[in-house]
Amino acid sequence: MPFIPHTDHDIQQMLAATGADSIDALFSEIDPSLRDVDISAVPERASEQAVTRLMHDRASQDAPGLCFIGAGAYEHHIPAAVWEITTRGEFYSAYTPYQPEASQGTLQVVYEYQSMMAGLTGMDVANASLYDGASALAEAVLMAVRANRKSKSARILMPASVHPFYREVAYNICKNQQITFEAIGYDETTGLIDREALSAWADEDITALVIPQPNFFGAIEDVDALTDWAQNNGALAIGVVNPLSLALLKAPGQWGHGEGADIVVGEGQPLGAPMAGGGPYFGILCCRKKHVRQMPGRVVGKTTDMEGREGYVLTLQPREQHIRRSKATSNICTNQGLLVTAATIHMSLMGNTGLHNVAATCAATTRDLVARLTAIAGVEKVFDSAYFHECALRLPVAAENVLAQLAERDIFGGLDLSRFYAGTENVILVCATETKTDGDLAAFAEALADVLADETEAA
Amino acid sequence: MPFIPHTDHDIQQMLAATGADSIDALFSEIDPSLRDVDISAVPERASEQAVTRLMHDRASQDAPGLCFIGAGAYEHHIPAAVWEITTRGEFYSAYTPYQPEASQGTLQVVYEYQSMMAGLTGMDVANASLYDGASALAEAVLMAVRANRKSKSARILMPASVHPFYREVAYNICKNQQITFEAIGYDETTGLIDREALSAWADEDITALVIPQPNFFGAIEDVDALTDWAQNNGALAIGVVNPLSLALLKAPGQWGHGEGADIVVGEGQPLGAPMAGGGPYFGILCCRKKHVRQMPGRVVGKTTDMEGREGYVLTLQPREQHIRRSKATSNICTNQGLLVTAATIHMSLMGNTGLHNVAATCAATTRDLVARLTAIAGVEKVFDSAYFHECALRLPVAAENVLAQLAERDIFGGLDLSRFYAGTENVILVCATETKTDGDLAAFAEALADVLADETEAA
Amino acid sequence: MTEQLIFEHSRPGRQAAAQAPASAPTIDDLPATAMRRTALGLPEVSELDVVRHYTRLSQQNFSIDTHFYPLGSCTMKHNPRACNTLASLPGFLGRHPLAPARHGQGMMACFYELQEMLKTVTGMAGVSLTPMAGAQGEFTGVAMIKAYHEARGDYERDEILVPEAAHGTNPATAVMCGCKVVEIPADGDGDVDVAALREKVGPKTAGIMLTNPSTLGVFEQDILEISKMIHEAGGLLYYDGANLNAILGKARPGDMGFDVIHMNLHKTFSTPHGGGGPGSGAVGVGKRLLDFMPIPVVGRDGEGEGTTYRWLDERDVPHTIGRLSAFMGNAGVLLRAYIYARLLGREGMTRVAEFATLNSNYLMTRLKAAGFDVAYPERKASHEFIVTLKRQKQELGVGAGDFAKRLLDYGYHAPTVYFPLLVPECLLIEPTETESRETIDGFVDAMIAIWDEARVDATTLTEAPFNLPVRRLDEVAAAKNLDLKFEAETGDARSVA
Amino acid sequence: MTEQLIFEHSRPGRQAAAQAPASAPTIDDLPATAMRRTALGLPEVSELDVVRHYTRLSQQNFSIDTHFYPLGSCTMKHNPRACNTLASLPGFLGRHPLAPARHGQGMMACFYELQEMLKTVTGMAGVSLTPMAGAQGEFTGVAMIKAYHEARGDYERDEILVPEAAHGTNPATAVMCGCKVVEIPADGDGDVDVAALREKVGPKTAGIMLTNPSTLGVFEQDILEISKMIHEAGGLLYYDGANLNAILGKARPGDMGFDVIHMNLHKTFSTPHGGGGPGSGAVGVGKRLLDFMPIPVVGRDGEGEGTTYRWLDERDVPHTIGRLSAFMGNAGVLLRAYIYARLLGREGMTRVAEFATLNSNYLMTRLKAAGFDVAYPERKASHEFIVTLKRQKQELGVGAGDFAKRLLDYGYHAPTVYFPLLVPECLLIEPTETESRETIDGFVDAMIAIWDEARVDATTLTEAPFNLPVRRLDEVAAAKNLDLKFEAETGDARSVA
Repeated sequence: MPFIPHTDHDIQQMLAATGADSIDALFSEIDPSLRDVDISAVPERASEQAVTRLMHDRASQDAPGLCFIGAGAYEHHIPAAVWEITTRGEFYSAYTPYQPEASQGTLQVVYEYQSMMAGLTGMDVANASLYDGASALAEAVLMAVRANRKSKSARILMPASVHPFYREVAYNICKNQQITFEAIGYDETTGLIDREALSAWADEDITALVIPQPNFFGAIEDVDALTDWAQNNGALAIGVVNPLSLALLKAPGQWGHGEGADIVVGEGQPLGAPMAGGGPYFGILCCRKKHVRQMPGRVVGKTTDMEGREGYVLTLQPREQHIRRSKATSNICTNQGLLVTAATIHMSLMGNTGLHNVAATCAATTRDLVARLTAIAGVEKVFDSAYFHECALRLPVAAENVLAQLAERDIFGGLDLSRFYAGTENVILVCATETKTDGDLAAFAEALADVLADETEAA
Repeated sequence: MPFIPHTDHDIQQMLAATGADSIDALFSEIDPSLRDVDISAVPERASEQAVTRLMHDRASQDAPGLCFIGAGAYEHHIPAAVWEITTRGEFYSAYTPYQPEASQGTLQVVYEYQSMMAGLTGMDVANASLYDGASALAEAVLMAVRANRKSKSARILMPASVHPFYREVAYNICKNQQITFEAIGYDETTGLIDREALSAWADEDITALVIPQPNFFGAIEDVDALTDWAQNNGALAIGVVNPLSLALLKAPGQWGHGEGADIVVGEGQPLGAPMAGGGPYFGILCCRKKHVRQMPGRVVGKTTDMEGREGYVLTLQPREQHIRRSKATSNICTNQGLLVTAATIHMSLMGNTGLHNVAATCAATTRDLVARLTAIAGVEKVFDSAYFHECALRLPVAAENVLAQLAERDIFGGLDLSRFYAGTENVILVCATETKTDGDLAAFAEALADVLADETEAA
Repeated sequence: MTEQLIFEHSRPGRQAAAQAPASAPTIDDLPATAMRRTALGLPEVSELDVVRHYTRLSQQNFSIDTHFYPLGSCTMKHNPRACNTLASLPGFLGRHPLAPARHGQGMMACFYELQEMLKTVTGMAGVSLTPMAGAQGEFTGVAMIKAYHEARGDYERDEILVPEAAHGTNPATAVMCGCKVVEIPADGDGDVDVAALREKVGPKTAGIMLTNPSTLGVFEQDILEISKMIHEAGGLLYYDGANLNAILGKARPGDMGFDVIHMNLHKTFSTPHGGGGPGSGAVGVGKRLLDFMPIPVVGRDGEGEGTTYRWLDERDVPHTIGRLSAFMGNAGVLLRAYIYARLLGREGMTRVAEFATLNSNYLMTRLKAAGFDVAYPERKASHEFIVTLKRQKQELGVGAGDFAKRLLDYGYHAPTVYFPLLVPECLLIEPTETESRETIDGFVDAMIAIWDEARVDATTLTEAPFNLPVRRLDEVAAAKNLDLKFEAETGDARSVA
Repeated sequence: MTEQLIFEHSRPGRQAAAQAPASAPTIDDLPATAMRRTALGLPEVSELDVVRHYTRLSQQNFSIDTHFYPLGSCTMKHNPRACNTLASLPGFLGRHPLAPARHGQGMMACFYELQEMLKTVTGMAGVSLTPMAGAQGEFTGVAMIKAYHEARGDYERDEILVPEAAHGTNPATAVMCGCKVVEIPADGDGDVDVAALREKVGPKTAGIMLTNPSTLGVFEQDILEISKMIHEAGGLLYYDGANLNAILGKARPGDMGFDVIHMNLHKTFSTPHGGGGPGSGAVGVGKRLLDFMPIPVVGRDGEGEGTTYRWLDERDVPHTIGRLSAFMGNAGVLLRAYIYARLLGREGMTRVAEFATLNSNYLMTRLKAAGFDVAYPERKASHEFIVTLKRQKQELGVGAGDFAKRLLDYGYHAPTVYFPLLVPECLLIEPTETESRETIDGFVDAMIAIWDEARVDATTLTEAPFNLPVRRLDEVAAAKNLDLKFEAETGDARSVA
């Protein structure tokens, strides 16, 4: 019996101890009408050998190709040590550290993670992670509503330059709580938040403004002005960041002329999580100290034991569901512990210099790619603003077919932006991280030129 | 600097402490003429990212295909747990347990390994492993010369049905020690040791007879008679076994009508080591207790600590080089510790039932394969003897070209026996382990039929 | 035994230099005001520092791979290593979530088949795998119930009934979905008090959230009556899958009348708990809620050789409550659950519940025989049960927390303590099906030995643990003097890169 | 803290059932007398038993990944994890050694390039990667020397000169190759006594085996003179690569006049020590021995895009001493060494010797300053050096072994003790280049603290260790009452399957 150690002898002896005639008798309190279960549609068991072969076959169907898609999930080099250590049984098969004395490994890792995240964002505190970047934004919105006691409107300004899926998720999670989201468009020249549209809200009661940096188009928002605008209008500033970009870009804790952003969220995936078809990733959430008791999720704090030795515990638990129940700050209880472990190891291996080098190399590689692609007739940048490592490019023809043809050549040539934005049928969003070599960029450029030539001929 | 932690500050301070002006000054005792070294032919360093990509590319050139070659290295399912645990840093990056109190993990694993090997072979003791099966045979020969005090000849009878590479290695390692190897041919009908040829040596001083089981052709030797013959003639019986086969076949400790084989060696690879292009594998060496002080290699014994707790240590070290120097039983000091760890975990996961099921499934699968292949016109079994999981088949045409054409279809259809034995140009040695499905066998049979049809047409 | 912080190993200029690009190209086209001017605050260490530090830290954890971990309601069963190894194949790890579906058929086939298997074992009509944890699964369930009523124009239904023994996430979830929580007491046998329930059910009832077996460790005997009552009142039933391990293959929430269920794949399908996550809270729905499932869901076109898989979207799931994660939830966790399900097969799934229940009843019987008080002595245990140490607390001054800490010294992770809140000084004990009789016997021996120790000297328990890297930690001080991050004493660790 | 044997967890009928075929087909065509009739003697346990047991056992090891491990002459440097991860890619692991070479070009390209890099850094004309450990590399070297003389009809040369400080494997190897060992003393500075050597060199001299830097931790200052003397006498020079880490990229054995060299890739090229192996003892040869190299060796045909690799055989290496392993030696170890070499590159290789030497000299300086006696105080340390505790033994009754055991309590693996035999109460200390100054300082502090403890109470050392899973183990009893395997008390663990 796979994963069940009982011998016939054990079963007989254990049943005898319990006084039951059979294992089935242990289920006697379940109504007999419920106990005739047919699950024959589930396949018979396969041996590990058979499943190994099956999964190798399945994995080979998902051959990655040369990937220039970003849009919230990024291919980065992950040092081998990261997952070799993260998947050690002691990390992998432990649970939430309810017994801190038996969980100092996990707890110290999380404390180190919180320290790194606070450092990277320039914020006072970080929690132990949330599910992913999108749900972290939803939690940040709920948190802002709790934290901004001066605002009664529960009105959130949500720019269109925030990742479309993040906007959807935030809406889906918050919509039952009388929170309203007001869309703010983007400037078609710059790809940045439409400041005029924003100004229209200046006299209203606003709970929070969401500020993406870089935004979904990879473009660099004027975060200082936006943060100041929000705070001057009584709103909290919620930053949505790519944590890797913070090795180059101003820390949210320094945004604006006040005390920085109030809450910062982001997708942790670029810090050690493989793309892996979409997850598991982890959501970053940091905030200023004054909001800490409104912060959702687990938090680890340092303390001492009976003999004065330093140690780590889960803290601020009174916010949580098992104590506060319906009054809890959130229903979230798990974090993404294993991903946090990986990220902590990843950031330790990168260090200040390494993370900076990765970020700068990504930026430079994307610039190189943009230069090569825009050298192709009819291909041009859509926006004139500065960008980090993603850029929107207009093709002379519709993107959908071009991308499909590139995929035939095992090149995933970016995201078809029209999936999310009206009037962008010809636009692709491309990204080239530090994983891309000169040869890769050349291959993409050559393939795109070919495909466009064919398309133009056909037209 | 990859893998070197020194900061500029460290270097300055450390040099100051040593009183040297520069790191180069620390090499001042080396003659200046030796210190002008040009190693510019070594490539510049590559980042882990670049090497990762390179190795993925290289590995993809070695795509395994459907492999029906055996001949001393066998494809078996290795449970995922085996190498996930074996490569834990505490096993992977430890050394020989010179400090037993700090090495109980490694030592207990080896003690368990020795116990399992003794159990499987039915022998009194096992050592902590040697390099591989071939070199283990060489060591067994040297050991036999030491152990058989009655024999003065240092003459070893070496059947042709022993793996050709094992014979080569034994000869190459022993040839400088006045040991002579006498070849014993094989019976062309049965593929077994030619008993007549053996009988010719009955009145001679023989130090040891090597007995393969199964032999290189996969055939089952009459080990009882051979062991008795050896021991009746004053020779030691050295078994060379596939350890997996021992789940079906008589344990060497029971061979013959006396006390069984004297020494048993074998290739441990089928017990948890991947084929991996040829290594690392590990050599098994077991013997009867009376020979234990002639046994080469490390051995772990159980003992107690100052408080009476059980623990494990390297023992019988007086045989070894660091004490005995030129009088040591062997110059071997490393074992294949990591492979032993994997094998111990592998055998634990298999247990008695699992290992038996693997062995029987291999045997049955090969029988199925042989039936399918011999159903093709002109393909027939070469020998009429019983076999374990390998079988020699005669093709209607030369094997070399057929195998090359099968390889084009990603089928490695067996070993061309003429590489080793005269007059076998048409013969292939095939093996189908438990990893092969009905579909795999059918694919091989279909491909072989195709190729032979083409060949026949061409002829 | 304790380990410095990684920051304390940091030295300016030290680096794991093989791991990152060797230099930073100059990026001079970004606005000066957008650029970072402060240190990143990461440690500067070598690869060996990192490997050694985190390897040593890992050794300070109890885990399933090293210790018996009978943490009630958490289903700490063995995580087969194959699930990790195979889910980590390069083809899966390298897949971008937005790469074309036809270049991701391997993963999508796994998801589709997992959906189908989960439908079968729960008796539901549809499954969406996207929720990223149990709590998000709960949210999904209640949000669907809410959306269902609203789609019918039934806007008055805003009450969610929750038994008082429920996990705290249940009421918290109901509130997140804009509902009011109506708590329902338990009766003396640990079942829902049906009479009390009847009083609360009515036209405002949106639904009920039930864990079955409940957190009291017993199967809800009146489930069919409850189901009927709720449905007749126009409400829907939500099944909290936290305890699904207890009935897998033996009884199905769909047959009991549940309209929606979440499954903690990290419990019942043995994906790793990972020190707190990632989890996975896949949801199953009855026919009524099929059109409300969260996306993405994987659909299948064709049969046999020509089979292809695609992402279902709003066109396929017209009333979907939408997307709850940026991409496909915790995809890698789903792969692990799929692999586990294939390794178990149908017979194995039924055995999960059977042997989890056998182990639980055996352990309960043995502890009872040793004199311990169980909360519901007349009931059969489900996959878990409750011991109350009220008597030990009164007689010896040692409670559930003290037994828990002392168990750590004996090399056993503690059961869940002080939950459910209904039972004083309680230990909620869940051995799971993957533990052997010998391990359970060892745990019983430890419980008896600890009780004996308490009779001799209570401080052996109240001051425990003694044998771990740290002694008992001061959680009150931690909450009072919040120290949530390392602050370098000198500028060293935070110097500008 | 100690762990039962896996056999003690065994129960008849228990199984890790996912791992093996579920049943055994009947094989009825084997002769009855050939069949097994006795139990296999394997444990019968569950997957969880196995995972938990071996995970816990692993935690009882000191290792580089968890502890500073300054074991002299063993080069316990950091093993980069990438080497393991990348050498374990499915394409490499799945390759059958006898599959066609054109289906193994990836691995063969790595081997060829590794051969080339090793030639360059050692200054040799050819490299064969096949020897499976240092001792087999030694054997290979001496066997080639023997074969060389014999090929020239020079049958009288059967003496191998070996300095008395050499590793014990050197004389043992010489004997395995049918040679006589002539030991050469060291002079007062730790160098070979050249005068004594001159007396032993002659027409019977087959060659000399030198470790340089020697096991005394110093570079052989007269190496050029020795080299000239041996060559003039018609002998060849063999370089024992055990200490190659000390000079990598800084000086080359080929330039010193060595004709053959073995390299411990598990030392200098950081492949894992694995608890005792696998090692790798690749050999390099000068022009004279090119035709004698052991096979297989990888050759290259063509250039650029058209490059292919093939196995060289007897036709390419006409006087080869032949094959020394069944297939390609420890191929997976070679892949790890290749990856490491690429990660280091040429600059990194030179830094290996530089920083290993810096660390060693720094550590030696600090210990001298703390009052410890080093064996050759006037010499520079190479990558290692010797402390002698003769004085502490005389004055306090604590020797090298006692310091070693007490160091374990402090969390440091002990240096090599009582080797080389020439120096009484010696610790041979090799910090390697991958350790930080802080780690070395911590070790010095521990040495000082231990000496202080000895002054207060010698038993703190002589009864150490105190903090490990076991106290000091009785090695004498182990050798006297040999217990080399588990014997079941009942028939249970050995019952017939």
